Amino acid sequence: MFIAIAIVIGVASLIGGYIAIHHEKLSVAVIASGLVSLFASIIFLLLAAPDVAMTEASIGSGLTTLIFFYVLNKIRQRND
Amino acid sequence: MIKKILIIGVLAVVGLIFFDLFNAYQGNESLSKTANYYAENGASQVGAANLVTAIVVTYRGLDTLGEVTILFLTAAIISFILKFREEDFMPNRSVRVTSELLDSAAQVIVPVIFMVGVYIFMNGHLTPGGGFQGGAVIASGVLLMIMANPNFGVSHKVIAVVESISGIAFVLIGVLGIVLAGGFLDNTLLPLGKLGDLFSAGVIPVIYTFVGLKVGAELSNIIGTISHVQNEKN
Amino acid sequence: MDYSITKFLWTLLGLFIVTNWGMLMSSTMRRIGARVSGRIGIPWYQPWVDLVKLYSLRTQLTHGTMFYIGPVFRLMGGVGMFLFLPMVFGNPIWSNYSFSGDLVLILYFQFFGMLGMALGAGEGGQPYSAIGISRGLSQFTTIEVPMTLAVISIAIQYHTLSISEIVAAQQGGITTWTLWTNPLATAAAMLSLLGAFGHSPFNLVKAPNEIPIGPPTEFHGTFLGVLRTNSAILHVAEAALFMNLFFGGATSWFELIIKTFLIYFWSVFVGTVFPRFRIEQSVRWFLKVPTIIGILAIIIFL
Amino acid sequence: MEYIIISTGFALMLLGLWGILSQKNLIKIILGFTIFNTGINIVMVSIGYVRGKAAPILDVIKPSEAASKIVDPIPQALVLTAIVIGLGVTALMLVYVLKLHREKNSLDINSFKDLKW
Amino acid sequence: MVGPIYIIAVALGIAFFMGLFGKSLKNLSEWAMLAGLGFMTYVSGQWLLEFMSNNRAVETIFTAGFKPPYSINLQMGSIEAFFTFIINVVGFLGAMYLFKDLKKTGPNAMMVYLVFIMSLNVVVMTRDMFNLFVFLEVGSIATAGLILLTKSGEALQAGMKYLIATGIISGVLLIGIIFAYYFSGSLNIDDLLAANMGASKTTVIAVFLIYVSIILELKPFPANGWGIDVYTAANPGIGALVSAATASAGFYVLYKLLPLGGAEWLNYIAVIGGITFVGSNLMGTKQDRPNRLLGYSSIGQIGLLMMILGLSDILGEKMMIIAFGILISHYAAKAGLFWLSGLIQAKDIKGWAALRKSPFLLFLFGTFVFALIGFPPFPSFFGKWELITTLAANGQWAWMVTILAGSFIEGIYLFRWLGYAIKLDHEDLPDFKIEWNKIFPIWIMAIVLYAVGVYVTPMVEGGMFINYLPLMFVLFLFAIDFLPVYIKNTISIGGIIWYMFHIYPVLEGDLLRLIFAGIFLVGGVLTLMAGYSKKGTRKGFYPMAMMMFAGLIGIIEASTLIEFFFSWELMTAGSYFLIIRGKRSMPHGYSYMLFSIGGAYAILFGFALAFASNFDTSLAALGSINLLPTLAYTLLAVGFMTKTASLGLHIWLPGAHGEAESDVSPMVSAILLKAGVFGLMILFLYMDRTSVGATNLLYVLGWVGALTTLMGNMSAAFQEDAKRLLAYSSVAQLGYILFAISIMSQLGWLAGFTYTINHFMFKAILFLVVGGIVAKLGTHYMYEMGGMIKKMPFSFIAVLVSIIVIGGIPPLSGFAGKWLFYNAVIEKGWYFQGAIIFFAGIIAFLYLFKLIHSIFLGQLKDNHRNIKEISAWILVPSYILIIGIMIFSAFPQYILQPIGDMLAPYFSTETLVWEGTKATTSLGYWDGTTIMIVVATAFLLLLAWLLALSSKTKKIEQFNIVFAAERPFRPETTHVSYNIYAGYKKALGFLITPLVTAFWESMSNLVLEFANWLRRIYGGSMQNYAIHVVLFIVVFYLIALGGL
Repeated sequence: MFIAIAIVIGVASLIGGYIAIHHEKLSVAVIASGLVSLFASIIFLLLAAPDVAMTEASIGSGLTTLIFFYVLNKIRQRND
Repeated sequence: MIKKILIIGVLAVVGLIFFDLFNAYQGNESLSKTANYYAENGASQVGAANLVTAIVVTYRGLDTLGEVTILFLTAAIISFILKFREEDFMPNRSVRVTSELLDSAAQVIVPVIFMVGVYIFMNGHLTPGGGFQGGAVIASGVLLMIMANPNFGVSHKVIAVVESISGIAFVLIGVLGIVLAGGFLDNTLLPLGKLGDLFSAGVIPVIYTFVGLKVGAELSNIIGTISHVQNEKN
Repeated sequence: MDYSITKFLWTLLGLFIVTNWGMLMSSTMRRIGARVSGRIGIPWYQPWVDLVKLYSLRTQLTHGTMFYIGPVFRLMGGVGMFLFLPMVFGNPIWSNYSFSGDLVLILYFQFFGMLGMALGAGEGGQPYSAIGISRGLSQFTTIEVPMTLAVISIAIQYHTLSISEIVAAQQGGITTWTLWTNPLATAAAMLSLLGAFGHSPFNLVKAPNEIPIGPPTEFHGTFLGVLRTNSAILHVAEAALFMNLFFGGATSWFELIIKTFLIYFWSVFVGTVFPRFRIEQSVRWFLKVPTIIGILAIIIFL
Repeated sequence: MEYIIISTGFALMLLGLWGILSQKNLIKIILGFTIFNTGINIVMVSIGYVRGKAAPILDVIKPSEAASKIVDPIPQALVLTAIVIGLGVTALMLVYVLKLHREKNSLDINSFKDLKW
Repeated sequence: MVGPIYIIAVALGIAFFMGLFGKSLKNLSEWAMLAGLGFMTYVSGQWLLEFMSNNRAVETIFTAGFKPPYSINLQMGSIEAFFTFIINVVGFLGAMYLFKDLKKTGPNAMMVYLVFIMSLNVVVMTRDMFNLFVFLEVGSIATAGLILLTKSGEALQAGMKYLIATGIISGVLLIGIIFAYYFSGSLNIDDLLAANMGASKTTVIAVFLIYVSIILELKPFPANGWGIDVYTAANPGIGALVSAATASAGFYVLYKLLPLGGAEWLNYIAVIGGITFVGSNLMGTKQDRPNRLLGYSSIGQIGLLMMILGLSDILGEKMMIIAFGILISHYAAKAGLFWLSGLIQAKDIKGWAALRKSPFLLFLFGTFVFALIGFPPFPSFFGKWELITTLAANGQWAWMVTILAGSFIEGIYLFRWLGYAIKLDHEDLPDFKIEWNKIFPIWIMAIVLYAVGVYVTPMVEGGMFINYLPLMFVLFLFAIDFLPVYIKNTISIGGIIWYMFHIYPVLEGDLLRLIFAGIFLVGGVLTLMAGYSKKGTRKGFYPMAMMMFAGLIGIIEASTLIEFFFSWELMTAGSYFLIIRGKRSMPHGYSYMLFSIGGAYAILFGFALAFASNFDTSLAALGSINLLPTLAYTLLAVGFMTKTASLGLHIWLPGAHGEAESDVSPMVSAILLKAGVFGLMILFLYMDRTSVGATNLLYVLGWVGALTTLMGNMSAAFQEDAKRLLAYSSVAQLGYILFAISIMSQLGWLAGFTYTINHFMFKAILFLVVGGIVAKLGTHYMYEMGGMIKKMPFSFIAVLVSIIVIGGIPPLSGFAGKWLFYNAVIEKGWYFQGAIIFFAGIIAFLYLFKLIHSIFLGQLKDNHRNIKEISAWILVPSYILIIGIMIFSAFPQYILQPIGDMLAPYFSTETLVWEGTKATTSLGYWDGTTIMIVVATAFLLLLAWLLALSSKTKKIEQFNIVFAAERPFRPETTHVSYNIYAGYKKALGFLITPLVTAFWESMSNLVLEFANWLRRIYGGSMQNYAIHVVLFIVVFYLIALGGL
């Protein structure tokens, strides 16, 4: 059971990572990267690490993504 | 193209290194020597139910101090890189009008978020979570406020004061540990209390509170700085 | 080591003989040269006449101190060579002051006069003097190469640098002369001698025809007299040196006169046969045939 | 399971490195770094995993038998630190990119070659 | 004692506190920062003092009240105290230096600065692996911030590159740490070291990852483009910190983790260090941005240190002093140089010519450059000495060559740079302000270098004998440099004379040394006397001249190898500064320095072999070399021959001597060159000359000497520049000496001594007088002179006497040399070499005539009609030397007989026999006194004869010459001097085709082109730099673990 979840999430995170790196649209890429972190926090739960999972979810997928968006936004403003 | 092939080749060897690592990894059947010690003595020595917290705050407290310092550094660097000037807070600067809905939602939700954040770091020694997670939650509250009202000036002064005081407090607690107990950041400055209580685990809750405040302030500072920076014309 | 007055007087007498023989030799040679080209030539006493005339001129012009002292240096070069050379073998009277130095001293004393000449002429400010000297020095450097090789060769042969001992080793008949015992060294030295005497083909230094002026013309009067005196002494002294090294030396003044005459004649003979070389030609020439002979002269002893 | 997870971690690291080394857009490169770091974090936590054991929180587990019931808390503690450090570095990089973009109005990594040799 | 933990507590406390400062208190923050740094310095300094004075145990600091490995512990031992102290010192001084920049940027920057220094302290002290990682990250992030103190696009790019590279590196480190934990169950460094993870095939991978990331932090070549860019673009104040503090900390981390993997890893570290050292320095050769150059140099030095660590099992207990010497020199010099760079703010090293405006800054610059190269009395000198000797003792030839090659390459660019600063003609010298807060730290660093150098001297084997007395005198002269020339000159002369009396009893009985001491000291006094003719203060001349003499006399006094080498380097440094004082001597001083360094390294190599043969530090060790003896002799000979300027190594000399100041030329020509002769003599006397190698070497050197003479004299003959002519003449004379002493017989050595003494006297006279004339007439070219005999009769006589001596014309002492030569050559059987020598001797007449004719004879030029005789202060020493020549000529036995007696024991047969004034060999005889009497008498008689005949001569006008048709009207057209030996050149000019110059030129081009090609890897792309980092890891992996 856990193995199946692990495989699914593992594959999902790799796909997310691939999208993050290769998608042309930066916003999509940033969201994909946030998703990778989210999947990672699920993996941490699987590994019996709730603390890490919480941190990854709040900081890795939450704050980091937001900061990315802020910066992207600034860059876009400049390009306008 | 040649470069891509080169990179793939290089990464293939990196993969080989990882394969070596993977081969070396045999899983675990039992805890390591150090972990075993923590499992056996953590609760009695530190008094924190959450062993991760016990390690982060006490056994490896110096790391945490370093970690807090890193965020502190980042915030400081970002603010001096981005030339955080007073003019940036001029209220008539923004042209974007945000929705009323978001604005009023923010007013309701933000205090709740803050409460959640405080809860997380106050209970760091009991449940999963702690100063960093709580700090991050608080920072997201600040973020929401900024999103709701772009003209909302993050009061730099308030943040700075919170940040400084909590930082100094952290250091002071550490030093008090030397003076009153067994060493820098010694946990037994305060009584350990009963395992599982809110007011237990020595200074862990205190430290985590300060860490939470500090991290929250630092992250808010970073976000605030980035969001307020003007497109300098130079 | 004899510093007595008697020794000094005997030496003076030797010098007198050598000077006169030198003048006679030069007039004879000029006569022979003239006869070869179909002229009559000068009378045999002409050098004495010239000398008396020069020494008695009333006005002497000088360009400065060095101009004045230059000829003295030059004469000292000739006289010095005579002084340090044993003239007649077996007679300490005629060995002059050769006890103070050996062959190397003679070789290097040649430069004494050259230097004086060069400096004296230099002060004259005459451009051709400088040109002449530069050519002379250029040519001289390479003349010395076969000469040095020959000297080294005979030093190896006799294992001495003392002229008296070299002569002593050659006593005992004509076959013991270096000429026969070490013909290569002799050949190299005799070729180099051509340059040393400065007759054609190596007379661009003096260049009597093309450049009518130069050191000898800038000097006149007593200065020229001194130079003439010197050349008389020097020619005999150089010839005597070669005689001592290669032709068995002389046991009497007569032998000396014959041998020096023949040695001197060798250069005049060659001079009348060959045309003049340009300076780079003569420089190259000395580094070719004579030098190779000189090297062979050493190789046979290795 | 932990083998699958640790492989996922290594794979994410490689993916991240690929992004860092091959992408031209600076933002993408930073995304590569976050993925690289996520991979590292996963690997680290897997290292501390003990098969079938629970999280290192002694609320139901008694301290006396903790040693045989919990996973290794140390890597978790380290990862906590690493995540925060990662955030700091990422934020700093992003601000750098912001400034760089202002400098040249470009996000292409190859437009910043002023310093060489 | 204040606990080391307070370093962290106070630094962080102050940093956090700064946020509380409102606007009103803003000005306080910089003082708070300084106070914090001062406190940190105090704490570490106090520990350092404690460890130095008391033999106390290492202090361990436990955090959280638990023992390791369960909680993080820090350690404060003597080494930690040292490293934290130097880090804090440079941190404090750097803060002073950056005071205004930091203030302008605000308290945020100060916080970052403070935290940065603190993090390095923790990196040094911590004994926990993960803690190390955290604080390395703190350091990197702080660096990335501090780079932006300079607000430029370049700084931004550099910072980004730095972030990307360190991002990858720290990821690798983290993986390594977690696996190390997995394998060993602990994060404590001591536990990890004890775990012996290098032994197992599975666990070694963690070791690899940790090593590779720590090594990458040290910026190994070629994966270091990101690091160099940081040095280039960051504020030099930050560059100083990165170079001095970060690198020191990183070095210590590597040291700390060195036992992690076991001995085989040391080789890899050594190789990487070696490649970095050579590669990085090589690229420096093509660099002309000062900061970037310093970056290359920094990385190179760290490479050297890395290499030393890698060789630690070979170096054994010596490793400490070696690493200490090199590290502290790098530390102080690099910090100082970066700070200087910040003062000048030139974009090109040529702009450093601006330093000239401030002699004291120039002094500092010179100090740093010399310290980096490893000159005495700096600690790096001792470090390199110990390094090379210890390596030699273990037979590590390849490493010795690597180190010396790398150091040499470093010298190439550092001395070019120094040369630019001292001499380059640069139109617009950038203006710079001298602020006390910027100067003070630089001064401190310079003082540190000197003080530490003196401090470590006795720690080196044999070092306690080094005599610092002459150096004190040099220092004293520096202190009174503001006084006018005549005072300093008198003091200098007085100093030398005092030293003569001081040293005479020491050397009495050792004639060889006494003669050279006489040449150096008497020569020093005489050449210094000429200095009275100069006006003004002549800044910098006297300390440098005295430094050279201190070195020279040190060579004489030396009884140990290190003393000798110490003095040798001192002399080189002093003479370099003297030479470079000339107007156009920059390129020549540069090439002098390069040849000198190369030569010094050859000597060092040879000495190391000598030392390693029997572990004997005394000079007598040269006599019993059994490690590669032939190579050792050859290297030593080549080393000494760089000073004697023998063929192939001579190309620096003509320019250096020709362009030097008028009284410097005699010093460097007549006196300095003899140092090389002394070295060769010492070598030849000690070495085992019966060995095949030595015999062959001597044979080769004989040929080299002969050919040097030929080439030197012929080149001199074609010179138009009077001083260059003399310089080539020196080359030739030294060729004679080399040839003479290579003969290795009593006669040969006597000839060598005769030449040495003669050359000293006549070359001093010639350079003094001709130098004076050149200075007076304002031209070097002889064809622009002429007719000076009437204006300068005393000079003329001096020159005349000198050229008679050079020519070897009897009766003066030059003939003694020729006579001895003939005898020695024939006795030895070196006929052809001898023939070349004699041929060359006659060629000398060409240049001698040209010299005296072109200057003194011929036509006086119109613009020289009002010229007066040169200064009496030049003539007096010249005439003293002439008296010396006369005495030597008339009474050669008084000098040559004792020398012959001294030499007799060294050579099997005594071939020269003296009977009164007459010397006899198996071949010939020579009586100098008689010749003198005969010639003098005859000359006077002849002169009297001429005077009697022509008492009334008439002096005529200059142009009144017998000329074919008309009177010449211009002296220029009538003075024949230019290309006077055209015909000769046509015939034999091919012999002096500058093949040697062409050879060295093509060599240097090759190196530079290679460097230029190599540095293309630094193409500027940050991504490529990241690829380099990964590639480095991959290649290292494949080699170390992949079985490649």
